[in-house]
Amino acid sequence: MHEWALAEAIISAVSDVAEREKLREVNSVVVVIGELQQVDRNILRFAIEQLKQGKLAGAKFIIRTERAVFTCRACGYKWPFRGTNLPEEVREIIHFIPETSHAYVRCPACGSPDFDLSGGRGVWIASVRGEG
Amino acid sequence: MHEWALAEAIISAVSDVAEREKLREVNSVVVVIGELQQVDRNILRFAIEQLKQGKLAGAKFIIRTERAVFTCRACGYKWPFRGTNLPEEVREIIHFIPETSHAYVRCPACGSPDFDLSGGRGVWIASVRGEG
Amino acid sequence: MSGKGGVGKSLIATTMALLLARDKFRVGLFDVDFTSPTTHVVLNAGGLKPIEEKGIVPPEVYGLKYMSLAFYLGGRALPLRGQELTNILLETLAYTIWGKLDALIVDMPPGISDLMLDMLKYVRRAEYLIVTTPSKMAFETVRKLIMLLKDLGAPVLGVIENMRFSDTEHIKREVETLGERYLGGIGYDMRLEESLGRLDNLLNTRFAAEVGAILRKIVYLKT
Amino acid sequence: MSGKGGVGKSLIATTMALLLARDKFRVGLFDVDFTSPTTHVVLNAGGLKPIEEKGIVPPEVYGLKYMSLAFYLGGRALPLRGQELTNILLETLAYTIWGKLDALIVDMPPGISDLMLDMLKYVRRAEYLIVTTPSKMAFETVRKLIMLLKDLGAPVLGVIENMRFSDTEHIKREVETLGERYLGGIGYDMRLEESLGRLDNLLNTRFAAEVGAILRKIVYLKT
Ligand SMILES: Nc1ncnc2c1ncn2[C@@H]1O[C@H](COP(=O)(O)OP(=O)(O)O)[C@@H](O)[C@H]1O
Ligand SMILES: Nc1ncnc2c1ncn2[C@@H]1O[C@H](COP(=O)(O)OP(=O)(O)O)[C@@H](O)[C@H]1O
Ligand SMILES: [Mg+2]
Ligand SMILES: [Mg+2]
Ligand SMILES: [Mg+2]
Ligand SMILES: [Mg+2]
Ligand code: NI
Ligand code: NI
Ligand SMILES: [Zn+2]
Ligand SMILES: [Zn+2]
Repeated sequence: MHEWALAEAIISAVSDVAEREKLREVNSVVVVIGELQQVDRNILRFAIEQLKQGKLAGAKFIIRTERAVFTCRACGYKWPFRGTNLPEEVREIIHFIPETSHAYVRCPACGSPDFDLSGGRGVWIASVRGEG
Repeated sequence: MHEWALAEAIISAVSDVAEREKLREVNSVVVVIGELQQVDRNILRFAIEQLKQGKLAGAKFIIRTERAVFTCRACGYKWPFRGTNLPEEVREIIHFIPETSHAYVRCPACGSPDFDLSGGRGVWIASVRGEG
Repeated sequence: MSGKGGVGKSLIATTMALLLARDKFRVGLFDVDFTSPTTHVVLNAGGLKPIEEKGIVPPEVYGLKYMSLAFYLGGRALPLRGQELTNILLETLAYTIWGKLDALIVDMPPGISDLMLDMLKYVRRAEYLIVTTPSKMAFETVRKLIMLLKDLGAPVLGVIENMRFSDTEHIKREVETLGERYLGGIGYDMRLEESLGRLDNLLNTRFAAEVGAILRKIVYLKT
Repeated sequence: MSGKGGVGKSLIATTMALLLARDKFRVGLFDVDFTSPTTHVVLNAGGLKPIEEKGIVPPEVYGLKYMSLAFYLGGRALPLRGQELTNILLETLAYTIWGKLDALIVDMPPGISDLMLDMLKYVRRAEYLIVTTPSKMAFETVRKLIMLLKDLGAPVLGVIENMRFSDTEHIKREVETLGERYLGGIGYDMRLEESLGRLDNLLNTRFAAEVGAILRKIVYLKT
C-alpha cells in the first residue's frame, strides 16, 4: 500500500466529516485497518502526524486492526488468522492473496481445506469525535 | 413430490402449533410452496382435506405460491421466472433442477447467462390462526 | 479424478462401469462434470430421458444405471458458478433413485474446486481413483492432488497411467515415492476414437482390455 | 480457452507468448488456471518470485512478462471454490503491473464456470481463441462453448485443432458450419514432451512451427 496516499485520503475524509458535522475542532479519530491489508502502520502513523493541520491539528489518531477469521465449511469451527502458526514467508503470501491460505492452512478441528476467510481486508474510519 | 406425505407433514406441523399455542380450534392455515417445487397443488389440497381432523377438522387451508426471481450478476436486472417465455418441457426441467436455467435463459436486459435464481423453493407454513 | 483434464477420466470411468455391468454387477455411472459432461458421447446416450417418479429413475444403458445432466440440456452449454455446481450435486444426489448397487462410479470434472470439495464434504464413503498421463504437465497437477488427498486422509484406490506411448517407468516411481499404489498403465489406442458410442466395439478394444485388467486388480484388492 | 481439459490450451498459449516475445512484441502471459496451473512447467519457471512493490511486478521469462499462482504455492495443491477463483482473478488483475503490452495472453482453466463468466463480465476487451482436438469427446464441449460465445456476442478469434494424427477434415467442417474460423491444425508431436521446460528446444519443435503459422494468421487477420 501507499501509506502516504492512504494518510492523505484519511485526513481528507476526516476533514469532510468535520465539515459536515460542523465541528470546530477534532479531538480523536479511529481508523480501522484489516490485518491482511498490507499497510505499514508506523509509516502511516508518521504520515498522518505530518499531514494533519487546521481543525485536525490537535486530533489523536487511533489505529485499530480488524482481525481476519477462518470459518470451516465442513465442521463450522472458527479460528483467528493471527493465531495460525505459519512461517513469515507464508504469512506474506496470504497477506497478498488471502485465498492462497487454502494451500497452507487446514481446519484445526477437522483438517479440512474448505474454509472461509472473512474480515481483515480494507481500511475505514470508524469514528470522528470533536467539539461543535 | 409425494403430495400425500407432504399433506401428512403439514397436518402434523399444524397440530404441533395448535398444541403449543393452546388453540381449541384452528380456523385457517397458510401454506407457502415455492413455484419451482414440484407439488401437484390439487392432489395436495385433496390430501389435506382428507387427512384433517380433530382441532383441524374445520380449518381452511390456503395454499400460496412463492415466486422465483432471476437477478442478473452482470447488470443487476431482476425478472420473474413466471414471466419467462419457455416451452413447457424446459419449464419442467427447470422445475426439477433450477440451475439448468443457465442453459435456456438469458438476462432480458443484457443477454448474460450469469444470473441468480432465488426464491421459489421449499414448502413452509406461513401462519396458523384459531381460537384459544 | 485427476485434477487435470483430458487424461481419460471419463472414458475410463465409463469403460469400468460397462465392464462391471457386463459381469452382472449392479453398477451406476454418474457424470458429475456438470458444465462439460462427456460420458453420454461414449455411451451414445445423450437422447435418453430419465423417468421422473418420486425422484429421478436413471435410465439403463447396457445394464448400467446412468445419470448425466446431458439428458436435460439438448446439446446446450451449461455455464455454472461454483455454488450452483454444489446445488446440483446435492439435488441430484437427493433425487436420483439408484436402488441397490454394488458400485456407483462418479466421473469428476477437472480442477480442484467446488465439486471435489463437495465430494470430500458430503460423500464420505467415496474412494478415489486417480488418472494421469505420462506427461509432466499432467503429473504436475496429479502430484499435488495426491498430496492433498493424503493430507486429508481421503481413501485413494490408486493411480492409473493412461495414454502411454512408451515403456517408461517414471510415473510408477513417482507414484510409489508418494506412497500410493500404481495400478497400471494403459496404452494410447488409435482405434479408440472410432469406438466411441459403439459399446460392443469399445469393449473389444485393447484399451478396454487394459482397463479390465486394472479393474480386476481393484476388485481383488477390495475383496 | 476450450471448455475441455487436456486439449493443449496451456501449451499453445505459452508457445504463442514465447513466439511473440521472440519477435520483440511486448507480451504478457497470465495463468488463470488457479487450482491447476501448468504453464510454469513449460517455462521451467515455478521457482521465480515476482517483485512486490506498489503491486506485483511479473518476472520476465525469455522476454515475456509472466504471472502464475505457482510462484506462491511451493508445489502445493490449491483447492478453491468458485467465489475464491473470482476473488483471486480480481485481486491479481488489480495488483499486477503489466505495463504497456502488445498482447496479454490468458491461459484459461477447463470447464464453463466461474472464471469464464468472470472474463466475460470483467474483461470486456478479451478475444477468445478456442482449442479442440479431433476427438468427439473434446468437440462435444467445444461445440457448446462456441455456440454459447456466439450467443453472447463474445469475439471469437477462431478455432485451433490440436493433436491431429491424421488428415481428416471433419472438425474444419464442423467449425465452419458453426460460422467460426478454422485457424488450422497442429499435429501430435512425439518430441514435445522432452522439450517441456527447455525453451530453445521447444521453439524448434514441429509443434512450435505449426503454432507459429497459426499465430501469423491471427496477427495478419487483426492488422
Ligand atoms: N488410452 C487412450 N488412447 C487413446 N485416446 C484416449 C485414451 N484415453 C483417452 N483418450 C482420449 O482422450 C481424450 C480425453 O479423454 P476423456 O475421457 O474425455 O478425459 P477427461 O475425462 O480426463 O477429460 C478423449 O478424446 C478420449 O477419447
Ligand atoms: N500437439 C501436441 N503433441 C503432443 N502433445 C501435446 C500436443 N499438445 C498438447 N500436448 C500434451 O497434451 C497435454 C495437455 O496439454 P495442456 O497444454 O496441458 O492442455 P490444457 O491446458 O488444455 O489442459 C500435455 O501433456 C501436453 O504436453
Ligand atoms: Mg471428463
Ligand atoms: Mg452431467
Ligand atoms: Mg491448461
Ligand atoms: Mg496460476
Ligand atoms: Ni505500501
Ligand atoms: Ni410428487
Ligand atoms: Zn473443520
Ligand atoms: Zn443482465
